[in-house]
Amino acid sequence: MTDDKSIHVPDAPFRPGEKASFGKWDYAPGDLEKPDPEACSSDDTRAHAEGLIRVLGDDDSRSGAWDPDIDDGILLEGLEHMVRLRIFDERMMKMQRTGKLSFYMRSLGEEAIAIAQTMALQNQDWVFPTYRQPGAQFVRGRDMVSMICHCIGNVEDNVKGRQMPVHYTYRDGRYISVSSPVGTQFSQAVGVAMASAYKQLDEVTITWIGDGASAEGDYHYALNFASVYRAPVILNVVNNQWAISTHANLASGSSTFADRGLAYDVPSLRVDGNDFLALYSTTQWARQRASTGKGATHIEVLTYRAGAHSSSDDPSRYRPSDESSAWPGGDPIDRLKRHLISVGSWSDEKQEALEARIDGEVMQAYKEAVKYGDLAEGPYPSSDTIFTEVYSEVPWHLREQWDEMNRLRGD
Amino acid sequence: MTDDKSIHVPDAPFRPGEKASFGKWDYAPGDLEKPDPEACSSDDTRAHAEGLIRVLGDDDSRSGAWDPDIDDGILLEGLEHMVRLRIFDERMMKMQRTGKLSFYMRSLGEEAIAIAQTMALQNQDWVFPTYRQPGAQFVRGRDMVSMICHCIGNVEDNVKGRQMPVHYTYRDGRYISVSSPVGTQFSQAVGVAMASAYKQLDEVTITWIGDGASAEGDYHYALNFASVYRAPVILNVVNNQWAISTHANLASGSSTFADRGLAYDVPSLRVDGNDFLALYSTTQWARQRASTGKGATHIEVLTYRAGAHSSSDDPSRYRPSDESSAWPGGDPIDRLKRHLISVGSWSDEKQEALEARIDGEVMQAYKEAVKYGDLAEGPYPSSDTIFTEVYSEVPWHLREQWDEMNRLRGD
Amino acid sequence: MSEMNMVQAINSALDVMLDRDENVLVFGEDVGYFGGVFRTSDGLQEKHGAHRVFDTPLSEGGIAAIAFGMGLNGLRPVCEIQFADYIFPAYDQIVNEIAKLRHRSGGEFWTPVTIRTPAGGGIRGGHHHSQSPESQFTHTPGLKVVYASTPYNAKGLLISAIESEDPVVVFEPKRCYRGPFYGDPHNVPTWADHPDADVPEGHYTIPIGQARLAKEGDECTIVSWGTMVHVCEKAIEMSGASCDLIDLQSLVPWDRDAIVESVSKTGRCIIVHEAPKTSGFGAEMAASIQERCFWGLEAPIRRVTGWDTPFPHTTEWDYMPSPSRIAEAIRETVEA
Amino acid sequence: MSEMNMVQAINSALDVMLDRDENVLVFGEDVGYFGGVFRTSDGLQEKHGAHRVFDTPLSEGGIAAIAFGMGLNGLRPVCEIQFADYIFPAYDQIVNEIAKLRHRSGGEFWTPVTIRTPAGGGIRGGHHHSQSPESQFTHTPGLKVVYASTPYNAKGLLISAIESEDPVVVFEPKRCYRGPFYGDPHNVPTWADHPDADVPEGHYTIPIGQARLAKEGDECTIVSWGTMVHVCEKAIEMSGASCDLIDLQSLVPWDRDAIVESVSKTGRCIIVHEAPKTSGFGAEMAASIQERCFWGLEAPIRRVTGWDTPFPHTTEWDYMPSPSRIAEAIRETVEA
Ligand SMILES: Cc1ncc(C[n+]2csc(CCOP(=O)(O)OP(=O)(O)O)c2C)c(N)n1
Ligand SMILES: Cc1ncc(C[n+]2csc(CCOP(=O)(O)OP(=O)(O)O)c2C)c(N)n1
Ligand SMILES: [Mg+2]
Ligand SMILES: [Mg+2]
Repeated sequence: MTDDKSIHVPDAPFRPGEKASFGKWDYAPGDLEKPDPEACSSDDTRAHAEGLIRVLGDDDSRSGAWDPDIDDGILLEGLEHMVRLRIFDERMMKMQRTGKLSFYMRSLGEEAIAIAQTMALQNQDWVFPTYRQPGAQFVRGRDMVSMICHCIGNVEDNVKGRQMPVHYTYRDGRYISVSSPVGTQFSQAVGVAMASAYKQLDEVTITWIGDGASAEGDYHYALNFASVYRAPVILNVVNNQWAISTHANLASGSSTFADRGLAYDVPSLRVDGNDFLALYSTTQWARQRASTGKGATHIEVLTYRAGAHSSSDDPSRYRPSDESSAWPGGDPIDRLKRHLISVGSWSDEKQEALEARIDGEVMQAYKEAVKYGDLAEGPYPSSDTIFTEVYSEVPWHLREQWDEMNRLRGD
Repeated sequence: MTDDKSIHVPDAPFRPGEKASFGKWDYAPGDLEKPDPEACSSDDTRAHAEGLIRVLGDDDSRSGAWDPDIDDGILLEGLEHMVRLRIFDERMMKMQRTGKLSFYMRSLGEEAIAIAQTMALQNQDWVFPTYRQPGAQFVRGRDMVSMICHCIGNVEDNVKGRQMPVHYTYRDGRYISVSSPVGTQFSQAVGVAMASAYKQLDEVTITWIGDGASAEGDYHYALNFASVYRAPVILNVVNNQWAISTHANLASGSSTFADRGLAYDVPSLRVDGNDFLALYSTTQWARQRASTGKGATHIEVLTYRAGAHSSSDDPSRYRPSDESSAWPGGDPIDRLKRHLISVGSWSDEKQEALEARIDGEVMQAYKEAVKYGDLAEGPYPSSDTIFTEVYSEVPWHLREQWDEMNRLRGD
Repeated sequence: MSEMNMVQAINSALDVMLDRDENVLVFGEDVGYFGGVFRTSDGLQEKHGAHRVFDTPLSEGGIAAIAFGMGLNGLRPVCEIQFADYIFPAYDQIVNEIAKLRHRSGGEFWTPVTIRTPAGGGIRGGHHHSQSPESQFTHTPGLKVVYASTPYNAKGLLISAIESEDPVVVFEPKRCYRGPFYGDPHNVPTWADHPDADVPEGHYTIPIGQARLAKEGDECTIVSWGTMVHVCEKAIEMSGASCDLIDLQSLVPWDRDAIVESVSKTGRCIIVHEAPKTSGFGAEMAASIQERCFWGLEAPIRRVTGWDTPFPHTTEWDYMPSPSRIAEAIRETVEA
Repeated sequence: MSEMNMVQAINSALDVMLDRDENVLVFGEDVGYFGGVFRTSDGLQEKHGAHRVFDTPLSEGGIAAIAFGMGLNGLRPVCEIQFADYIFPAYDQIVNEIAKLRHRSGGEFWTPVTIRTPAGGGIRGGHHHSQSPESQFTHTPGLKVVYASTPYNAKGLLISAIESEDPVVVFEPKRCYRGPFYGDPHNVPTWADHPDADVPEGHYTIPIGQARLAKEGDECTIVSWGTMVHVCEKAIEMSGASCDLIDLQSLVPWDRDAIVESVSKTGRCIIVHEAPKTSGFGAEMAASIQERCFWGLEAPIRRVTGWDTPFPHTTEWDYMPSPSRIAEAIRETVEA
């Protein structure tokens, strides 16, 4: 469509009606060494920023320098969290379709990311997510009933009906409130981390940004400030190929996202985002850097958004509907499951039982949550919540408007 | 001062009372090859982004692959423009000190940059400067009287007394209006270039940003958009070591500014900013890329701000007062002069005569300009100019306020 | 003429202008291949080419910046900010740069950028998909600001904006994209059979600076814009009072004559908007109208607005001015 | 007590708070080693350490973002935006993020950021070193906004801001850093011997939300803030009228009681500010005051403001409200 002498506008590699084929990863487990996290310079990570760190191979075995030293118990815990997230997402989508909640966003295909990465951290570490990392809450022990109440926006919503679904906040788990404007958390996280450094606490902050959102100024601020002040922060770009309908090639040229970090003198890694073990291991490595005063690590998490952008989106309008099955990264849950089976720690039967149990738990949580109200029927948080917590105390003009609202409500 | 476990705050390499010593450049002319501008990838320029492109050696001779094929006539013209700019700046500073103008910013030590780079372009190319590239106007033939009138803000100021001095605009020379908010022009220039591409014209846009200002979001937007749309633009970071009192190490880690471009897949060069020939040659190379549809080039111009930030600044408060003499890049005017003398095209006598002639020209321009008013005495542009050109036509509310002002003036 | 909803009317305005003027370019996040998350540019890339209708990186600041440059270099860029809530990363480029270029350069350069953005609440968007930040643009000399309310004026105002030599910010009430909203979330009419859904297929304009008398009456003047125009219609009905309902359409410059004329007639005035009260554009309206109409006013000018709080999600119907809240203000004002 | 100019008073506020609360950090462009381009943090890095008082990259958006994060994680960040004109790259972080965190998180998180910024004209700064963008922050629920006018209130308001649990934007009239300004550029007094230059060396506060009666009278109420407070003082003298001069000090929340009380007494009101008229904070004042005081008003509320144009360089004295322009408005209002 574009005349080459005119504005060059890149298109997505595949569009509806075309056949998606990505080929195989160029990198296999073992291809990349593991530099000493405390001694390495950003230059020492060039190969890691341009390559792809993997641990789980195509044959489901684990190998290579990045294979983390963790036992299968932890992997089974991770598997359970991922299964829980997937089932939870399915249930929420069903609720959305029946009008019980207004909107939803799934993590389909990206379940490993926040779960493996948060498990690789300590409990005192701060998690500063986007809407695509709800799984971290399971790791930090959040009750599903409370999560569902938020999504419905009922009386028990701890966000008090103020934000759209999936905009969780969970202070007890140091999981910081999700904000809709994309990118803002990335630079803010550097400030959270600087405060930990100032207080000389062994606290690390982890945050994520999408491939699309990396085009915002906040991405640049985050890398620059993190580099200058050596903030103890882990800066992840989740490159899931798409920003709604816009392909990641509008966010980067042919260089990788991880590459960007090197230009700020921040050690940078590129990791298979559907490989639980590789995610765990790179995050541990980054945490060690941060907690020993070596500063930030930048990680590109290479993955694929297998579902629609959100419940409002229809990806068949802009990409082949079978594109996700052509993705070489596979399904993160299946891959970990197969590995655990292959080493004899797990079985298809156990997996089935697990899924059935969690399905029951989710169903039960759902039933309990709707007791506190649903979107269609209420009860909703009181509209008093419009006026509270705007400021630490209610100033006179809000008090007056609040009274006016009460009068109109007939209170 | 900083506890290493707390926030790490980098300091400048040298502070008042300390002895500045930078050593010598690691790169000499000839160290770096010249890739084919039309065929090269960003990766092919990695050495150029990390090294330093030079043509004029420490012995004042020119050599290496980047030695541009231009004759001494052009160099003499460049020398004359640079001398003119330096003398012009001195005169303006004197005027500022005597209250004839409110504020001034010199290009001291950076004269080669805009002059060599603009000379390497075509007249139809757009120049989108900061306050540190006034020299481009000489290349484009602007009358000094008109420049001085702007700086004084008198009746002949083509900016009509609306902006501070040094905020030139010169449409005839395709020199786009300078804006105070730093960085904004960098991303805007990409749009200017995209429009040229859209119209399929052989027009290139050149722009600059300071080391300090490269921390603004606009820097990131510029590189990303230029890369995505292959805009015919030349994106220069002028790394003159300082942003007012803030050292460039607060804008980059240990990596170079040029390095940043590679992470956007934009071929990137690092050039000795006090070397007229190297500037000329790299800009020609970048122009060839742009005008053949190969897109943007990113150039780090390595230099030193030899003067104060502005007439309001006193650098002795934050850097050794002799720091500039320790700078290995020398003085761009001296270097070119010595080279021309060494090849027999110039002499000290000719230089003296040139300086005397230009001194006279500047003095005469100055005398003519103040005829149209100066800051202390006026006449100023009419205050009617407050209301004109806010919109393409004057809307009723401005008309009403204009009338009110007239009434108050007793018109 | 043809019946169009607001999305179709906007699409038609873009299409007409892409056809008429080869300097018009349309771009923004998801605007190209996909046709926009609200479908306002649906089909335009296919028809006009990817060099004229295209996707951008997710960067509002970058979008505004390239628009600045394109406008300066002779084009007529029309860019979309996906939600008005996301216009703030571009705020510096808009208020410090785009707005001031003509003036700062002594008239040597200017940039006729059009920025379209869906604004306002009523779609359960919560905090960051519901804001109506028009007043934050009205304080910036050099910018024009318009706010559509119907398919007819959405198209006419947008064409005027694109043809304007000045930069214009165009707010579109997303709640009304597919139908007018009368304040009852359970009643979701479409634009079918609405008189203002009768939209010419070709080129026409609504001059910037002109208000629209949506309803005539003599007891009170109601000034509003965007979604609230329709809610006011309902409220007037509920109040039983006879009111002039003025759809402001343009905020900068605004149609003072029309309003002064109406208030001189009615002696009473209420301004209704969704945005928070403090420093909303209703403040400017009230301040200006009392300045002009002081001696004829029979009651204080009232503002019925969103509360001075962020925009909520589940409780949005208690936030947005409702027909009954407005009707009560009308009754109180008429009786004062 | 000790005589201080406004720069010294601000420096003292920062110093006092750095001493009292180890969670206070001070940072911004050129704020650390150099002590700020206006010298407001002079000597503080040396005294309190570079980990508490430091330079930042030239990135207002980044500055606001790290302030957000630090405040969330228990600190009290006090950041400087070098000129108020340069606050806009941080606008998104301030209005969408800092302002809304407490509310959006159901009260689980909040960030008590203080943003200091020199504002206003009168220093030949032209377009981009003279703006007074306070009204663009008053429309954002969750933010508090204050505007100093003297050394005494600059220190007292800044300490209140730092101690506030809410984010506060603090505007400082740079024209008054070294002396009050009475509208005559050729007469450049210092703060020496001015009563409000008598500033306690230690800790004290001026509550946010409290106005100051700068002068008492009974014919007209003048409401102003920042540099214009002093210009109004001169104008009142020129007018010969007896006026209440109210220095608003806090814009959000503002001291309505003080103003209503005064206007109830005088029956007349003029609001004076430097920023452009349309949607300036004067609009909110006029709209609110007429709402409350309608029945007692004997003349329309006037606004004397900067024009609806960018701020000029050489002709700035024709832009900023002058004593004679204000005096004329006073006379006309008193005679109306
Ligand atoms: C500042 C801003 N601009 C636009 C949007 C609308 N929006 C929401 S998500 C999204 C795409 C994000 O893509 P990406 O960053 O890749 O994250 P992903 O959804 O793929 O996880 C857009 C454009 C927004 N929320 N915030
Ligand atoms: C957005 C913005 N923030 C702050 C300033 C104030 N300021 C003017 S120049 C300058 C330093 C610029 O340094 P650099 O970009 O390195 O350019 P140089 O002066 O060295 O040429 C600053 C902070 C500004 N003009 N614009
Ligand atoms: Mg994505
Ligand atoms: Mg510099």
